[in-house]
Order: sequence, then C-alpha cells, then structure tokens
Amino acid sequence: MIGKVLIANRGEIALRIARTCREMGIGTVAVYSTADRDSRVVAYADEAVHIGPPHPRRSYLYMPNIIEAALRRGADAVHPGYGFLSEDPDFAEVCAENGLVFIGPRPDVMRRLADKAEVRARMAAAGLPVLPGSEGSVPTLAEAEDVAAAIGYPVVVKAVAGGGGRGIGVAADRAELPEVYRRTSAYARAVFGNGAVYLERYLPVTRHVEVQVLCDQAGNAFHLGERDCSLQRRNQKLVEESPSPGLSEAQRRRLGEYAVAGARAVGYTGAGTMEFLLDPAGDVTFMEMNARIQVEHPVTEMVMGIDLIREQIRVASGLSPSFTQSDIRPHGTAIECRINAEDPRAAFRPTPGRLKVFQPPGGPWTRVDSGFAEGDEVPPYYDSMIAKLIVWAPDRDQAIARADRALAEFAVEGAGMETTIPLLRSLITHPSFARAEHTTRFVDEFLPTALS
Amino acid sequence: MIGKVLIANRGEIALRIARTCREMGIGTVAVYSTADRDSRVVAYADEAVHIGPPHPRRSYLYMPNIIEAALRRGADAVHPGYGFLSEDPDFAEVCAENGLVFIGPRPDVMRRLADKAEVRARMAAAGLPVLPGSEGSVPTLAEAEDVAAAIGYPVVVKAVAGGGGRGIGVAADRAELPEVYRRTSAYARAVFGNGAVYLERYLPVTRHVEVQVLCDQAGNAFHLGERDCSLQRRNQKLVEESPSPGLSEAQRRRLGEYAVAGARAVGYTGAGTMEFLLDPAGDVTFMEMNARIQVEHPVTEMVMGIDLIREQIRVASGLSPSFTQSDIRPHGTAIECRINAEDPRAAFRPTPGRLKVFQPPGGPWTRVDSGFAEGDEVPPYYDSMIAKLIVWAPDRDQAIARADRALAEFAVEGAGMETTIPLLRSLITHPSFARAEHTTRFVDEFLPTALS
Amino acid sequence: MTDLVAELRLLREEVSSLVKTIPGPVASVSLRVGDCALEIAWERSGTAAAAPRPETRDEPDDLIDDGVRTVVAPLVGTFYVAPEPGAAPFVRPGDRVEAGQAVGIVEAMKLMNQVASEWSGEVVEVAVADGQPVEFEQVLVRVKADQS
Amino acid sequence: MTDLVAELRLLREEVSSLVKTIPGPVASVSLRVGDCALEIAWERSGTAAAAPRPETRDEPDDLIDDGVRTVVAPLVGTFYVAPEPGAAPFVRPGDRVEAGQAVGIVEAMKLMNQVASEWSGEVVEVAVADGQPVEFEQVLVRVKADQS
Repeated sequence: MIGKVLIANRGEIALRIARTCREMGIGTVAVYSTADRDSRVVAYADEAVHIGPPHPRRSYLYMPNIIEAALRRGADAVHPGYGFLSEDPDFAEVCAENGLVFIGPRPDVMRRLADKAEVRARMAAAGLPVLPGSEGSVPTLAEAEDVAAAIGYPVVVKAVAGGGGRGIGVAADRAELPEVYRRTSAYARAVFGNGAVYLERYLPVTRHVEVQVLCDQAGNAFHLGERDCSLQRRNQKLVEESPSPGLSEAQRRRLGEYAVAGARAVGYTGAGTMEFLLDPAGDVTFMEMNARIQVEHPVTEMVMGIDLIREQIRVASGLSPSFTQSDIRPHGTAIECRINAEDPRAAFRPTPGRLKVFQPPGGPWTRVDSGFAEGDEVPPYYDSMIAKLIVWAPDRDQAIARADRALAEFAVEGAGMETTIPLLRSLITHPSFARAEHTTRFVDEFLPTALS
Repeated sequence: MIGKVLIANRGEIALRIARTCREMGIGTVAVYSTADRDSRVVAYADEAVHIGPPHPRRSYLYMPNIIEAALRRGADAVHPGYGFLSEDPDFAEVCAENGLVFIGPRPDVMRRLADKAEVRARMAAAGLPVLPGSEGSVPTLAEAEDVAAAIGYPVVVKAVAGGGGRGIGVAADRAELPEVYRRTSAYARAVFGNGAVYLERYLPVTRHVEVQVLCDQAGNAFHLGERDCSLQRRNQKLVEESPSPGLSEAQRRRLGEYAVAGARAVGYTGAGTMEFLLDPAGDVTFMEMNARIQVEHPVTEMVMGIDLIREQIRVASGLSPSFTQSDIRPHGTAIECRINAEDPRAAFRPTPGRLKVFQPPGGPWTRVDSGFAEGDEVPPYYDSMIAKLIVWAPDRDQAIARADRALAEFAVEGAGMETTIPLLRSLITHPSFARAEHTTRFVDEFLPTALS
Repeated sequence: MTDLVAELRLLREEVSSLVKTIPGPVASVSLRVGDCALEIAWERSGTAAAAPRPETRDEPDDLIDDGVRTVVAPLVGTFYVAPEPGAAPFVRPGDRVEAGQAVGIVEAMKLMNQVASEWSGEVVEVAVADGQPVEFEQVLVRVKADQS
Repeated sequence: MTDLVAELRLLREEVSSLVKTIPGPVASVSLRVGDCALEIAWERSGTAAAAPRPETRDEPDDLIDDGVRTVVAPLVGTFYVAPEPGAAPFVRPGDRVEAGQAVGIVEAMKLMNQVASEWSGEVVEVAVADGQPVEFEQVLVRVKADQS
C-alpha cells in the first residue's frame, strides 16, 4: 500500500487529494511555486517543497524538481491531479523509472490516448459508435477533401494531439475546408508540437455526456454513471451534473457498456473519463477519452457515494476498488458550479487579487472544494477557478434550487475582483436548463442577453 | 401551502430552516434579540424583526412579540426550531388562535407529551418496553418507598415535567431514597413549576438510541432509522451518529416498529424523536419522546438523503411526506460533532467572544451547519454551540477518519476562546469509540485522562 | 500602434497593481519596458493626502450632544399616533411633552400599550406613521429634551 | 507580447515580494531585467507616522544593510559541500569567494549542478549540511559581499 503521496498540483485539487490521503492515513508532500507559497495545501500537507518560480513551466511542469522532491521526501507515489503533468506519458515514465507509483494509467496507455485519431480507430474497432470520418490522420489537404466529400459537410477538423476542445475547426462547405485545414494544422503544430489532424462529421446540436470509469490492475473495469457537461462556454465547462437529465435507462446502460468496452480496448487502468456526444435523436458517438481525474468528478462522487480519489489510490496500490459493479447505483442528482475569478462582462478576463471576503456557503448537501480561504491571494499565473460548489438533492429540481441558494450565499469580494457567480445563477435558473433542453451552444447563445 | 415562515429561533437552526425555506421558494422572517442583531440569519432571511433584549425570557421566549412579528409581516407559519418555545404547548396554541400554522405537533399532543409519567403509561399500553416503575406519578415518599421496594434498587427518580436529562436523581438503596426524592421533587418544582416525580428502575450501563419519526396529518407514520447519541457528558450530547453501530437488522426493525407504534399512540404529527435505552444484552426500553426537530437531525438526513425541515414544512402544510416507508433505506454512516465555545479544562465554562478566526472545513461529504462567520461575536446569553460538523462516508471507520480530518481543519480562534474540537478529536479516535463499545458514561470516565 | 497601446496599457496596469500591493506612501514610480517608460511622482505634502486616515473624522458631530432623545417601542406591534381612530394625535412636532406623558400606542396581542416619553421637552419628530408595524426598540418619537 | 506580459508580471511580483520580505521602510527599489527596468522611490518623510509601520522597532538593525548576501538553490535536490565524497569542501566560513566561484553542488536527477556565488566577498555561513535535501531558492551559503 502507498504510504506517502507527493501531490504534483496546486489549488483545490491538491487540497482535495490531501484530504483523502489524510483520511486514509497516507502522508502527503505538497509542492508549490513561489506564487503559491501561502496556499492552503502548503499549510495542510504533512510536508511541502518549494519547486520553482510562478511560471508553470519552471515549477508545476518542471519534472526534475518534482521528482527530486518526491525522492528526497520519501514519497512512494505521485498524484498528478488534473492539468499540468496529469496526461503526460513522459512524466508517468519518469516516475516509474524512479520507483515512484504514478497514480494514473500506464505510460504506454497514456501515449496511445494522446493520439486522438488512433483512439478513434480503436474505439470503433471495439464496437463504439464514432462519427463518420477519416481513418487515422489526414496528411494532405487533397486527402482531406476526399474524406470530407465522402462523409458530407459540415466537417470538423481536429488535431490528433488536441483535446478538451482545443485544436478544432469546423468547415461548413468545401470552400471553407482549405483555410480550416491550414489553420487547425498550424495551431496544432504551434501548440501541441504536432500538426497532424483528422476529420469527422460535424454534429451541430448536441449534449456533452461523459462516463466515469475505473479500472483495476487485475483487468476489472467499472463504470460509475455519467455526467452531463453541456453548459459550456467555448468548450470550457461551467456547470456539470449527474445523472444526465433525460437519458433513458436503456441509453444509460448502453453508455456504461460502451465506456467499459472502450476502456478495455485501450488497456486502461485507474480513473478515466469517456466523453460522448448525444444528438437530439438520442444517439451517442464517442468523442475522446481523458486519462485523469476530472474537475467535475465530485458530481459522480455525490450520487454514487464513492470517493474517487480513494479509489484511484487503491487501484494504483494494486488493490481492487472498494465496490463491485452491482453496488453502483446513483441516488438523486448532483450539480457542480465552477466559480472563477473572471469578469464575464469583459470577455471573461481573469481578475486575480486578494480575496478580501471569501465565505463559502454551508448547510445540507452543500460541498465546497476550494484551495483558497479569506485573505488569500489568487495568483495571476494559473487558471482562474477559485472554488467548486457541489450540491446534492433527491431530484434535479431540488438540486437546482439548492445550487441557487448556495450560490447566493457565496460571498467573494476583492479589489477589482469579479466572479462567475451571478452568471452561474442566471444559467441554472434559466427555463431551458430547468427543462434540460440546453445544448453545448446554450451558453454562447444566452450570454449576450445575460450580460446586457 | 405555506408561503412565509417566521423562524422563532436563532443560531445555526434558524439559518438551517431559512436555507430550506429559500430552496422551497418560501419567504422567511427572522426574529432576533439585541445580542443577535448582526447574526447570519438576520442578514440571510428575507425580513428580520427585532423582538427584544438579549435575555431569552424577553425575546426568544416572549410569545407576544413573536406572534406580533409573524402577524405584522404576514407570515402564515411559525417554525420553532429546537429549545426555546419548540415544546411549549401554549405557544402552539397561541399560534393556532392567531391563524398561524405551528410547524410541530398539535397543542394537545404536546401537552400530553410534557407529562413524562403519562407518556410512559401510554407507551407501555401500546406495547413498547418500559423499565419497571411506578404507574404514573408518585405523590408521597411512602408510596415511592413501596414502588422502589417492588421494582428493586437502584431506582431513578424522574420529574414528570423534566426531559433531556434534567430533573433526574438516582437512589442506590433505600437509605438514599428520601433525600433523592426530596431533592428531585424540589428541583422539579423550582425549574419546571411542577414537583411531581415518578420512579423507574435504574439501568447502569447503556447506549442512548433514538428513532426519528415523521407523521403526516392523514395518520401516516414513518420511521427514518435510528441515531446513537451515547457520547454524552452529563446528558449533554457531544457526538451523534446514524445508524447505531452494532444493532442487528432485527433490532433495528423492532426499534422502528416501536417508534411508529409509540408515535401513533400519542396522536403525533410532524417530526419527532423516540428515545430508547439499549442495555448490554441488546434489549431496548422506551425513555421519552421529543416533540421537535433535534440538534442531531442532520445525521439522519445524510444517511437517508431526506431534508427533514422540508418534510416538516410539507406535513405542516397538510401534504404527505415526499417518500414512502419503502424508499427509506440508510446509506453509509453519518457522524455529527457539536462544536461548542467552551473550555473543557475549566469544567466546560462557556468562552463567548469574537470569532477572530472561523474557518470551517470543506471537501467531500463535509457539512457544516453554523450560525456564525468569521468576525462574528458569540454572545454570552445563549448556548455555546457555534457549529455542527456532519460527515458522511460509506462505512463507520471512514466516517470517523473523515470527521477527524475535518475537525483538524476547523480553525477557530478568539481572545480567550476555547472549543470542544480537541476533545472531540480525542473522543472519536479513542479505541472504545472505534469499536463502538462506549456507553453513555464513557465521556465522564474518559475526561480526566483526556484533559490531563 | 496597437502593440504600443497595448504596451502602455500593460505598463499602467502593472503600475497600479504594484502601487496597490506595496505598503507605505509611494513618492514616485518609474517603469520602463523597451521603448516605453512611465514615471509617476506623488505630491509630497505636509497634507496627509497620501496617508490612509481610517476613522478619524467619520462622525465628529456625535461628540456634541444636541439634546435630542428618542422614545422607542417597548414591544413588537402596531403603532398608533392617536388614542382612537379619528381622534387628535397624542403629540405633533413642535408640541411640548412632559416626562411620563403618552406619545403613542403600540398595539400587541390586541392590547393597547401606551408609550410615554421619558423626557420633558419639545417633540421634534414622530418617526413612524399611524398604523405601521414597529419592532422592539424602534424609534417612535424624537424629543429635544430640556437642558437640565 | 506574451513574454512581455510574463516578464512584467514577474518583475512586479518580485518587487512586491521583495518589499514585503524586507523589514523596515524602504527608500527606493530599482530592478532591471533585460529591457525591463522598474524603479520605485518611497516618500521619505518626517511624517513617517502616516505610514503603517507595524514592526518598527522589532529589528532596528535590519535598516542597516550588513552586506550579507545569499546564494540559493537553483533547483530541488541534494546539496553537497564538496566536489566528491571525502574531498575538501568548496568553501568554509571565513573563506574568500569571487563572483562566479562554485560554493557547492545540488544533485538533481543524477546530475551534479555546481552552484556559484553571485558575489565576491567572505563566506559567512554554509547554511545546509552535506547531503541534505534542498528546496528551490533555499539559502545554501551566506556571503558578506565586498563594498562596491
């Protein structure tokens, strides 16, 4: 069993991981950049190591200092959280080479998952529905034009190395394709260091539904229900919920089966997420697999009563999960709202600074995961999420009412600071959301009205 | 349906009620004494009315001002919370006379429940096990001596008008009885205005187990599982949990049946609690019934997924509960710790004052119900509870670990302020508690060691 | 041009952030980035313009007793300015009252509770309108008390 | 542009940290990184009362620059005082060092990284024992720099 974990992350997820470690009797080593010197997790963890200056490239992404910190402090495992090094196969490999358990899938599996075109092919072979598209990557425009003609416009051009909504372009017709192809490929080369792209048919009005999976080292794969993340702004999720409203039991079961089949097809171990698109006809298509714990994992935790970080650690230790598939039955509805220090009226510009007032809500079924407390400084170097609010209720209407109540209680103030709280309140109380009619385009369509 | 509720209470329970009202779309009127002018619920409620000076007798216990506040602000119901007027039949009657729905049982039922000797007799008639004792009250010492001789020493002398551990004396043998009888009766006359007492056999080593019931106006009675409140100090509960550890399914079922039969026997409506003693042989005996929502109600909420304040309001509105008995199935374990501003090393002397630091814990399955926030003043006029920490986990071991983790996170500081947090941590991590071997005497026996 | 504007804006933002985060009154700041330079000098003054002066002058007038005293509601209820509907009010602004004289009624639980002034002096204001709900200790009437 | 923003932020952050960490009232700060330069002068005042001076008398001596400078760890790893086991240490207290001279080694990922002093002067202290783990920017050696 793992005895001491180095947490290679910051903010709420670092504290989230430290809390579960503490509950499991596992020691913790926090690492921090100069900007996070006074952060909660640094005070909370058993030990903390200063690993570099504020810029992530020289701290949270700088492997040598993280590995050295783990070795010097006697950690036997590394939890990467989400973002930063969490999906970097090289990091997983370096951990292994240094005798450290990487809490995540094996490096070769991560490498496989990093190639979106290959994953698509494997999932199709495993029987998962994928959108009509190219077989693997499309190295030339001429080839792209042939594929697009075959699958029909509009088409999506996607970076092979992309993910999370980055490196995507849509061509409405043949005339647009050359420019979209060129732009996406150039972006992918610049951002991911790999310009390869592939093509898929474009699905215009959709819901984003993802399935949580957990696979142990003995080859057992479990699905833990789905999350609906359709409230997005430019592929940035704002609100997530579980279960996905409006799915039939048959759809839900089929999604779970697809997720397990897909995870097995790539030899997955640990906690992961299978992302799907749900079209208005109720058909699902596989989108991508994320090889990490996700920001929105708490909504699954609340409806399932399962601590996913604990299960990650168990599985990484070679144990089986603490449940069997038949134990997994969702209860009620959970909703998560991401509270960012951003100004929605100024194109969501981050508003870092000191949290003069920071009073999270309390009371029944009101969970707050945050890396900050009153008086803390939100540094300008990292993402602007300052808290996640997660509520649970027996049904979706009550969960929405509870989320709105809790958001109204959440007091955040600071010089020049704005948050997404008012926007979140107007989104979740909108009739389209109440009726669960919203698609992934809802926020972008609703924003101009909401902010005026 | 109730449209606006006056909350005739203060502190955490007032805020707790206001939160559920807000989620139900029901308006709220807070009332406050001068000492609670700046309290959270005053800021939180839709309206707030100043009803008197700090002393409870002239504010939270002063019916005319509370009733006038309800009438003047157009409230159609009054929620009494716990303590104060919550179990006062006269208040329930005055509410009714003024056209206000009292969220609790009918006045005649409350009057019946106020006579502990009569309740005992009714419960026995309904088939509930009661300890051998007197039939009704015992007006003379001579009669008491006869009864004691019949049931055997030691005996407990209890005030008919008592409850919650107040107005109780134990006579080890015949020689002690006259003094105990005289003292208990004198105390009862002085404190409750009624000197009548009754006798019961004394049960030395016991667990305190209570069952949550909910009865609607159509005559349906439901039980919502039990709570174990054995960690007490001089009848003041410190830690409560649900389910009660070590009960068999058969015992649990029988307790539920007793609770429903007892509630029916007194014509109960609303949320109430049937208290039982559990002896080492696993036998239960009825102790008393509480006609109010209790401080420890959240542990039932967490394992059942049911908002008890919501159900109280539904039932008071003439609706049936939102569940049926077959929906009620406990999941996991919940533990509540009462965090008091008291100094355990100085005989639990209250330490009121300003909360210079007040940072409740967060994260998964960690609920905090509190009427305070950082910077608030804990007034010296009321009870010293500043927060309730409630955690949930799939099993009891994990719940204990989570409670300890969360208690460790809970930062409370103020000039001269002490809290029960360190004591709570040493209690819940004690091997006797882990093995669930503790009785109601555990805290008193453990205290000298814990504080040295 | 755009870059220059952007750079200037950056400079400005950086300076204002800086000035907010550093303690003490700043006399001057000079920031240079490539071709852009920004210099700011604060007025040096015997005047305390730069110094934060939290609560010194907030309510100096309170120190001077203007002799105005309040008659407050002793309980929660409904305030009436007159002994019965249609009757003349107990007091009007400008009226003289003696200590112990009724200035209004608070009805609570169907009982009429006369409220008396504790002060002798001149009525300055009747602060609550007839028939309005009042809270505990809500100001009902203001009286400029006689100098004693 | 992005680099510029990052540099500016770094500059500001560094100055803020600096000002926060040095006790006593600062008169002026000047920081230059490549093309970027930042200068701040504080108001020197007899009216020092206006400035919040929380710890004025705590460590009065810190107001005088004692010329002691620190050499810090550039990365996380293990500190060694000597080039190899059994060899003489790079420096000992009392030794003279020149700017650029090695004062120790930080081993990280099996690579030996020599750490050089930025200052010429006298070694006052070797702050970390041989073979101990060090963090980023942990003080390794203190040098009393020559007056320039």
